[in-house]
Amino acid sequence: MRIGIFICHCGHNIKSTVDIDKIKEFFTGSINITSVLDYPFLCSEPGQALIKNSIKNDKLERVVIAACTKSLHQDMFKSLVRNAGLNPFLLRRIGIREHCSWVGDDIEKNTVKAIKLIKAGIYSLAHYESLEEKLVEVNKSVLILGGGISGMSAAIFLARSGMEVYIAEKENELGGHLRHIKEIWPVRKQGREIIDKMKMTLKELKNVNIFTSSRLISFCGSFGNYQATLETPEGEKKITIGGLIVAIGFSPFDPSTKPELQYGIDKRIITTLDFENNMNISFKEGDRVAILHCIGSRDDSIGKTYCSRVCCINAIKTANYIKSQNKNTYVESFYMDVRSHPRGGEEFYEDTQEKGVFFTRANISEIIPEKTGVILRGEDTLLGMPFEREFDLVILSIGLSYPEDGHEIANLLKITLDKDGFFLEAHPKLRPYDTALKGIFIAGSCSGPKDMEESINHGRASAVKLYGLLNLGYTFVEPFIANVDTKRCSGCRVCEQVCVAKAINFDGNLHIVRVEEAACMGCGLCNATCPSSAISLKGYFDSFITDEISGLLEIA
Amino acid sequence: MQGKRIDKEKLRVALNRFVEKQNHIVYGYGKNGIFITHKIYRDNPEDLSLFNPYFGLNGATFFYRVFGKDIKVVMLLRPCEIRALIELVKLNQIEPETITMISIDCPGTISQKNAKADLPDDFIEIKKAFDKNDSGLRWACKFCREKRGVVGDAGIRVQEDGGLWIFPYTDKGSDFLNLIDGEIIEYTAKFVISESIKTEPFVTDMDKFYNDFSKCILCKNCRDMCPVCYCVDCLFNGDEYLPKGDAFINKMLRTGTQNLPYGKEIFHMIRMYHVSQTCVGCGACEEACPQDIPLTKYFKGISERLQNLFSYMSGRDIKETIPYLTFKEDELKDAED
Amino acid sequence: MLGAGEFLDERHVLVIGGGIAGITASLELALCGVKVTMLEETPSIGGRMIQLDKTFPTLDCSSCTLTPKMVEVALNPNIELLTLSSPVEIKKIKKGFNVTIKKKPRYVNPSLCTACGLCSDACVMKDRIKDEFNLYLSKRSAIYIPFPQAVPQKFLIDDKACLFLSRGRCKKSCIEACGSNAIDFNEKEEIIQRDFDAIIIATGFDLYEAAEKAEFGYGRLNGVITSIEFERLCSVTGPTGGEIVLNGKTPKRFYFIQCVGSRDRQTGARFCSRVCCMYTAKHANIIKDRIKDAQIFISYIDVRAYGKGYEEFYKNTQELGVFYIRGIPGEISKSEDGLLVRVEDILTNEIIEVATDVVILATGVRPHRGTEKLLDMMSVDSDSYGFITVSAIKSSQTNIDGIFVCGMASGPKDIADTVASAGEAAASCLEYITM
Amino acid sequence: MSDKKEREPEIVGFACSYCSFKASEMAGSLRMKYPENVRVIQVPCSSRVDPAFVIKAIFEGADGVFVSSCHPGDCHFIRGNYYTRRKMAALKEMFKAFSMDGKVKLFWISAAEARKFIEKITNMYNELREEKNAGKKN
Repeated sequence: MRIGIFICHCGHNIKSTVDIDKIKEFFTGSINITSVLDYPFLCSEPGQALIKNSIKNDKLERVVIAACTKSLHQDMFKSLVRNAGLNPFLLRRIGIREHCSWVGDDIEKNTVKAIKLIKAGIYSLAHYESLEEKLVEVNKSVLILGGGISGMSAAIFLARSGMEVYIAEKENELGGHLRHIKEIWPVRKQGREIIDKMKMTLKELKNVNIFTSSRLISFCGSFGNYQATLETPEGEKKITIGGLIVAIGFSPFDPSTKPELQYGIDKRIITTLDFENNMNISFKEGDRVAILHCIGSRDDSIGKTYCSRVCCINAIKTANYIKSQNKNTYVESFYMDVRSHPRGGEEFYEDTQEKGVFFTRANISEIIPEKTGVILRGEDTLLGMPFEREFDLVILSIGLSYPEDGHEIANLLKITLDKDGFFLEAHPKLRPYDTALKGIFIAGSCSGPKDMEESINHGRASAVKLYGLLNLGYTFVEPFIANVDTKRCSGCRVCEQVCVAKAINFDGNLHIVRVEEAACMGCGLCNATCPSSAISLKGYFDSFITDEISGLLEIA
Repeated sequence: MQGKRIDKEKLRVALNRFVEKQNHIVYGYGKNGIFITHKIYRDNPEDLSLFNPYFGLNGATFFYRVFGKDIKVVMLLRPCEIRALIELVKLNQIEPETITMISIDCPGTISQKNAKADLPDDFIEIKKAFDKNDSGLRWACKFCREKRGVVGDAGIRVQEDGGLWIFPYTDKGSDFLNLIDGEIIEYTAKFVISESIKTEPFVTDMDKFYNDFSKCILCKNCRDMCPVCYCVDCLFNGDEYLPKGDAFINKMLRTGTQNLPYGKEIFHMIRMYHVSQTCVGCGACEEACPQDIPLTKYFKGISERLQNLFSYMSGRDIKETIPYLTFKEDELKDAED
Repeated sequence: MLGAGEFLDERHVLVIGGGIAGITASLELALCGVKVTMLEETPSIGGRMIQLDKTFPTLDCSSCTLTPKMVEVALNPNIELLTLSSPVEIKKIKKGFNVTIKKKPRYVNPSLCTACGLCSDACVMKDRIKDEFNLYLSKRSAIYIPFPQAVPQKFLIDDKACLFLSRGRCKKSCIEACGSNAIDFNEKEEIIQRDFDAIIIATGFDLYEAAEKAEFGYGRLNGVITSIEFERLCSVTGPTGGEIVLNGKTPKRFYFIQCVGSRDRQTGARFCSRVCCMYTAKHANIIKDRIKDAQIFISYIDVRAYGKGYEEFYKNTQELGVFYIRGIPGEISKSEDGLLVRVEDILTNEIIEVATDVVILATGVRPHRGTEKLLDMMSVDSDSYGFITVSAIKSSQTNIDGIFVCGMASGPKDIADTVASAGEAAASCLEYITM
Repeated sequence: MSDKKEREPEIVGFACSYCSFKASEMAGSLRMKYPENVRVIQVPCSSRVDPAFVIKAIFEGADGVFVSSCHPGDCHFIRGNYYTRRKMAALKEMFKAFSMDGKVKLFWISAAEARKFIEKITNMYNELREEKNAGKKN
């Protein structure tokens, strides 16, 4: 067998804690090893050329790439191997960065570990066989969970692109939180106005199906052919969809979970959302209003360590509004850091200060409702002085919490939540609205607090990505499915009994089982349950794993 | 409990009525040379022995992969054998429709290997012989989990005075009882064999294991004679666990293993795991072992521990599913380490 | 309305700029089947992001995530990549645009160059030309590749530095060294005219010129550097190979100043640059990782850790023993063993003096130089700072139909926001070309 | 092997692609440290782990083996890890009978729990190291 080993330095990332020369020395000249090459960045163009040329010139039959972890750049390396004329499933990736150079400090030990990992990979690789990806038709239809601004933006784009769009909204009306906002900064429009316009657009599009007061109750299938069941007021509705965008938004932080805020106890303490909902508050001359930032954000005591991103601007907007109602009011904003980062936000902050709103960097320690007013006690962290002031109205600038039904949806879709209960994106920077699952996207605030513009961006950006995935009408699926060795099958049907996807059927005539390939999910439970491994999972045969174990445990 | 009072003759007559029909056979014990062994009766089962004091193999071993729908069989076997058959039914290795399994109270057995052929085939007689000098009783029998004929389609039980009863447990059992003369009546007397006493969980360590298995030659006879090792092609025939030829030499060179045969622990432990939920503790493996390794102690011990984990007992009930194939959401809350 | 996308391959979009915004928008469009021409004025795509060593808040390496995308651009059959190219004239025609593109000569035939590097080694100007990719901190030859992972992976000749091209006299050892006859001194500037259905502007940003703030002494005091310079210093592909070494020594004391050229009316920028707080925290993290006993101070106004995982990253940075001082220093002066920073800590109201080896200025964001000319060409509006004015609902929509913008060209953004804005631009562009 | 030198245990782990392996990757990219002798094998789902693999690993020299999967209910393959839970519970019981408790472990580690991943394997490593150096025969 002709195996080529390619080792990436990943700049310093691998090289600085793994002795690459030693690895090369170890493998050079070993049985079956045709070439051992290294390069600073195998993912770069010259790095890829190096691999490609070696596959061609050295007539390699198997390729080992020891670099970053398997889930990064896998498609790229696979197509590289394919372009070089080798079946991409004869490639083995070894993660000597995430699983070696980055997790150990000792260069000697790391090198031994890297050698073992590579060796185990080679043993396993020796058993690999060529596989072909399967072409599967995909449905040009999309389900959007959540009819807020993000979901609606996605729906409009997808419907215009010719996709069949289903929107499931748990409320009885589309629009989400934005409906309640009386003035959106910086567009200076009513939320209602924006929402109504989008609703009109959706109404005009034929291929849009809106289900309000509905929720997702079951979900299965694979990319291109997901089956979803919605519970709607008209009964259960089953739909087949190619992909899905989760845009279920957020839940406003509930300040009553922090009793010291006195929210819900005293009417003079309200949230920014209450303020938006209640347009009729009028301000008289001399009214004293306090605005407290970071309620439900940056707060270890309630486990919400993150910044909610939008509440500083909300607070500034509220202050501005009060001042514009009556400029002879006293408005003071208590903050930790003013995060007025959006475009125009800093100017807005400055202008608001100029209008006479006081911004005080402070820790509020106590809120005491009295007859005459609400007393705030705290420490001015700029002056280092304690203070006590009385206000007529206290507005809590509340943060954004994870969506209430997030956990349920994560369970149904089998996607992951982050530590704060928001959805976890596939990559925080380059794939901020993707999930680990193909065709399932997370848009808007359900993956972390976002303002309107960012939510729209997310909605539309994930929609265009989904469109790109579905628009061809077909996709390729990985060939990792179960396979029965009919000569060895005892027909005991244990695999059939455990198969969650119900992909195994018994053939009574031959007394063996058969796999329904389209249904197989590729988990390998059947393989592990069959005592003779007569049913085995392609790509993860027993021999692959047992020899990998051997390789890991041999003395390097 | 309701059953029929029978004697050997009544049973013989009933069995005769059964085998008279085309393609009907009886599977049980009988004199075979100087020993009592398993036997097939195609016609009059005159020399059928209900009780067999010798253990050579588990009678289920012959009956894997029985799917012949045209042949009807009545099996009169020990509880451990019937239990193995029931496990094989669960594993789809036996088509149970045409088979009537009747378990018989077991007085215990001695190993056929070095035994003298001087024991009778009558329950009370055998019991007396064993009570007199039980040193010959097999370890598996001493610690048997279920000696009573309470499994299968019907069971034959022995009364304290040696009188026999047959009880139906399923419709198939009732059908067979219909062949026997006499009325079904309520049973009141006392049986000779009572429920087995629960044994302590099995504990050992690797030193003991290595001592016991040092003689192992990896002939795999234990596997071949195991009634619940049903695979058409065993995992250990490939190179994954027990390499052969080049793979073997490679393995030796890479690991520096010195002690051979290589992979004894792997073979026995994996097999132990494989049969852990289906093992009936009959000890057939030990009978088959040319090296006299005390296999029963390990296999029976481990399987009982592992079955208890899921309140399961192999062969107890055909409706119970094998634990590894059973999905249960709300359990094992402390499984995580 | 777009049917099944059958005719998308007849649509042609021009993307100006090959940074992460341009790359993302181009790839999204190309994956939908649209033909894309990407213009990049420098010799390689990658933009600012490829200059970064690591990215906040996960500290994953920038080239590890971006390089594959760059390669994807080069390999995608729907994308035509024109480097060293910029538009010189843009005319509106019907729904689309007629664009005249100037393509500067590379003097190296890309189809012959194997990027072996022998020419560079042979160049008589070897190690004599200041390298712009490394912010002039290292030196290169006149024939060079901008950085190791450059796409396209082809060499080029710097016509201003090349003795032959600038003075007409050189022994041209590069030609001798090149085994594949790729060097062509006769290559001329090319003018390309094309029609496009839509344009996406992704021209990105430049950084505030730190020397303008004289009190910080950038360019005058040894040891005062900008963060982008520091970025290159940390980078494996940088001038020091990732060793934090300045003037031949490993500094131990670091002083960061945030909001240099942001939130500062004096510098003409009232806006917040959105990335400086976090990249400074990232730098502090990198230093603490590489120089265990480093002493780090950070001067700030507000720490704007607004993104996902940012606040935690900021907290974590503080826990590493990095000192945050609220207040921007008034003055930096030279001292016996380095620099002296005088700052009033607003939190404690004390004037403190901090001795340090290095001062790193977290310079703010400015529109990319030359964008103004480009915008004039297209009559695209921009705000008083020069960032393109966009609709607050569709963040890519400019005042001209068919011209879209993404990334920093319309105002400061971090990478995640840039990627999302690029996706949105692709969506808007698709809508436009199919309507 | 020299008696003076501290002996380091070898641990082999099986981690499912969708949760635990992702956590291990995240642990790597967060530069969290764990002993070099812990090495992870990726499997599509924890239910792919045949207990035979664990037994093989133990008798080929691993001092410990862990199987790590998504939390119950979170399995990408819906129920895979429930079967794993039964199998591993039985396997652990078996090793307990051989007085080898603690050599086989089962962890629930979601894709976000990089820290938990590190904690679990580091604890396991420390326990095994203590045992290995306590003069106990192995």
